[in-house]
Amino acid sequence: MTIVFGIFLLTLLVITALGIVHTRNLFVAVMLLGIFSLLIALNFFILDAADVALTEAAVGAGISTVLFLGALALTSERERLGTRHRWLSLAVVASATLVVLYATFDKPRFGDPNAPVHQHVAPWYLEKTPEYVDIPNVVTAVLGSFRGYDTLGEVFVVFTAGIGVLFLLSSRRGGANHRPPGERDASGIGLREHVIPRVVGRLLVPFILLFGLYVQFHGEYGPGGGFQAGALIAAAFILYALIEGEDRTLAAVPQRWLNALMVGGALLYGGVGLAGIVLGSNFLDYSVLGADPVAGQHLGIILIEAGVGMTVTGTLLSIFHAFAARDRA
Amino acid sequence: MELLGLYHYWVFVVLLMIGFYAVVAKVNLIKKLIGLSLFQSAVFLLYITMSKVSGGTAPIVLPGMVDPLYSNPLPQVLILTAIVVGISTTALGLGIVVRIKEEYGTTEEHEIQEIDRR
Amino acid sequence: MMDLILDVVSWALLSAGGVFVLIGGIGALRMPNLYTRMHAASVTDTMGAVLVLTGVMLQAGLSLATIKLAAILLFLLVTSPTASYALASAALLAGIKPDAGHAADEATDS
Amino acid sequence: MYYAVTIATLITMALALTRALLGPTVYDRVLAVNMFGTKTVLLFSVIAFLAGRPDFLDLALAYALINFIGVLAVLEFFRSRAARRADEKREPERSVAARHGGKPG
Repeated sequence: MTIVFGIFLLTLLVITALGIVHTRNLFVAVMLLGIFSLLIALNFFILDAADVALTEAAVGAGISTVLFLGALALTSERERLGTRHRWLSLAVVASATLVVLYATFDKPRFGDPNAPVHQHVAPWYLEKTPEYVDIPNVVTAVLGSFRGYDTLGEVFVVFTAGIGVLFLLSSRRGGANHRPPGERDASGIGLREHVIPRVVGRLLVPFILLFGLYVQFHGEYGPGGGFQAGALIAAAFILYALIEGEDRTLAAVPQRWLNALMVGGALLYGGVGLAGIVLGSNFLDYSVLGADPVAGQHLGIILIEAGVGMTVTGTLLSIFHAFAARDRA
Repeated sequence: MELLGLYHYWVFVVLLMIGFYAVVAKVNLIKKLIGLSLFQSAVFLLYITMSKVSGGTAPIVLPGMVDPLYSNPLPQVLILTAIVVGISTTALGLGIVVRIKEEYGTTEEHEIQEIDRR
Repeated sequence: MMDLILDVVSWALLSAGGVFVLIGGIGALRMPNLYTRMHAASVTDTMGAVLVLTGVMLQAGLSLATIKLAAILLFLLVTSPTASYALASAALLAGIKPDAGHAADEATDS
Repeated sequence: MYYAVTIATLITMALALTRALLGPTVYDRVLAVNMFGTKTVLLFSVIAFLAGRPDFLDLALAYALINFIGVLAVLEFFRSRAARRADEKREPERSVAARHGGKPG
C-alpha cells in the first residue's frame, strides 16, 4: 500500500516539475521548487531513506528557498525571453528520453532484493557495523567511518563552494562589514515591524538550535548527523536574520566566527584523520583513538560529525550573508 | 505489475529530462540553475530507488526487531552528502549569476552573448 | 476494554482529522478569491492537524513518540496561524482587496 | 485508519498543488506551499506509524520547525522589493548609478 502512495507522490512530483519549467515567473518557479522538495523528501522517506529525507527537509524547506529568493532579489523575477530553439531542444530531449527509457527495461525491478547493488559491499556494511563500529545507525557508520574519505572530500567541496561564493559576492562593493553605518536604508531591518511573526520567530529560534544539536549528537542512534544538523543550525540563524535583520545577526555571530567555523570544521576532520596516522594506523582509521577499537570508532565519528556540522553551518550561513549583504550594498 | 516495478525509473527519466530541457532550452540563467537542480534531484531519486528492498526498513537498527531486513545504506550515504553539496554548488551558481547581472545588466543568455560580441 | 475505548476514540479523531484536512483542500481549491481560500486553508489546517496528531498520540501511548508528537502539535499550532497572518498582511499591503471577488485577477503574479 | 488519513492527506496535497499551479496571484501560490508544508508534517507523522518506525518522527518535527522560514523569507522578499521599488521611484538617478556599480567601496 505504501508503494501506491509512493507512486501517487511520484506523479505529483512530475506534475510539479512540469509546472516549474513551464512558468515564466521565476518567483513562482521557486515556490514550486519548495513543493518539489517536500514531495521528494516524502518519497525518500517512503523509500526507507530517513537520513536522506531529513537532509532534504533541513536544506530544502528553508535554506534553498531563501537562497533562490535572495538571488531573485538581486536579478529579476521574470524570464523575459522564454525558450530558444524550442523544437531542436525538444527533439534532443525526446530522443535522449527514449534512449534512457529503453535502458530502464534492463534495470532490476523495484525493490528486488537480488539486484546487483545489494550484492556488493552493502551486506558487508550491514553485517559488520555492529561488530566494528557498534552504533545503531548504519548510514552514519558508513558515512563517518567506512567511507570517511568520501565524506572528507564532500566536506571540502562544501567548503570550497563557500569560499567561491564569498569571493564572488564580497568583492568591490563591500560586504556588510565595510558599509558605512550612515548609509543604511530600510531594507536591512528584516521583519522588525511585523510584531507577530517576530515574536513567534524569536520563540522558535532556540528550539531549532536545540533540535539541530539533538540531530547532531543523536545521529548515531537515529536519523541525523553533521550535514543535517549544520543545515538546521544555519536555518535557525537565517530565521533570526529574517525577523531581526542582518546587522543584529552579524552582531551575534560575526563573519569572522563563521569563517573560523568553516575552516575549523574542515581542519578538525582532517586533523582526526592525521591523528590516526600519528597514533600508528591509517589516515581516518579511528580504531586507534580510544582504549579499544570500538571506543575509538565512537570518538572518531563524534569528532568528524562535529567537524562536518561546523563546516556546513559556517558555509551555509556565510553564503546567506553574502547574498543578503549584496542586496543592500 | 511487472511494468509497475519500473515506474520509479520512468519518473526518474522524466524528471531528468525535464531538468535537461530547462538547462538547454531556457534562456534565463536562473531558470537554467533551477533546471539543474531538478536534474540533480532526479539523480538522487534514482539512487534512493535503487537502495530500497521490498519489505525492508531504514538501515537504523531498532532494538527488539526480529530478523530485520534493511534497505541498502550505501546509496543513502552518497545522496545524503550530495544534497548538501548540491545546495552549496547551486549557491555558487547563483553567485555567478548575480555577478553577471551586475556586470551585464541582464540574466538572459543571448543578450549576454550579444553584449560580448560588441 | 480500556484499549478498545482508546482505539475507538483515536480512530474517530483520525477520521475526523482526515475529513477536516480534505475539506480544507477542497476549500483552498474552490473558493472564489485569495482571502476566502486562505480562510478555508488555515482554519482547517490547524483543526485537522490537532485531530490527526491527537489521534496518533492516543495510538502511540506514553512514550518518546508522544512527546515528539506533542512538540510537533505545539509548533504547528504556533507557526501555522502566524504564517497565515503574515501572508494575509503581505497580500493586503500589496493592495489585494478582501471584498472584491475578482480583484485578485488584476494582480496576477505581479 | 492510518490509511484513510494518509489518503485524505494525499488528495489534499494534490488539491494544494493544483492551487499552486493555477495561481492566480503569487499569494495563492505561497498559501498552497504553506498548506503543503503542514500536510507534509501530518503525512510524515502518520507514515512513521504506518511503517512501524515511530522513531522517525524527527522528520515531522524538522518540518514543523523549519517550514515557517520559507513563508517568512517570502514575506521579507515582498517587503524588500516594495522598499526597493519605492527607492527607485524616489531617486531614479541614484539607483541607476548604483546599479552600474560606479562608485567603489
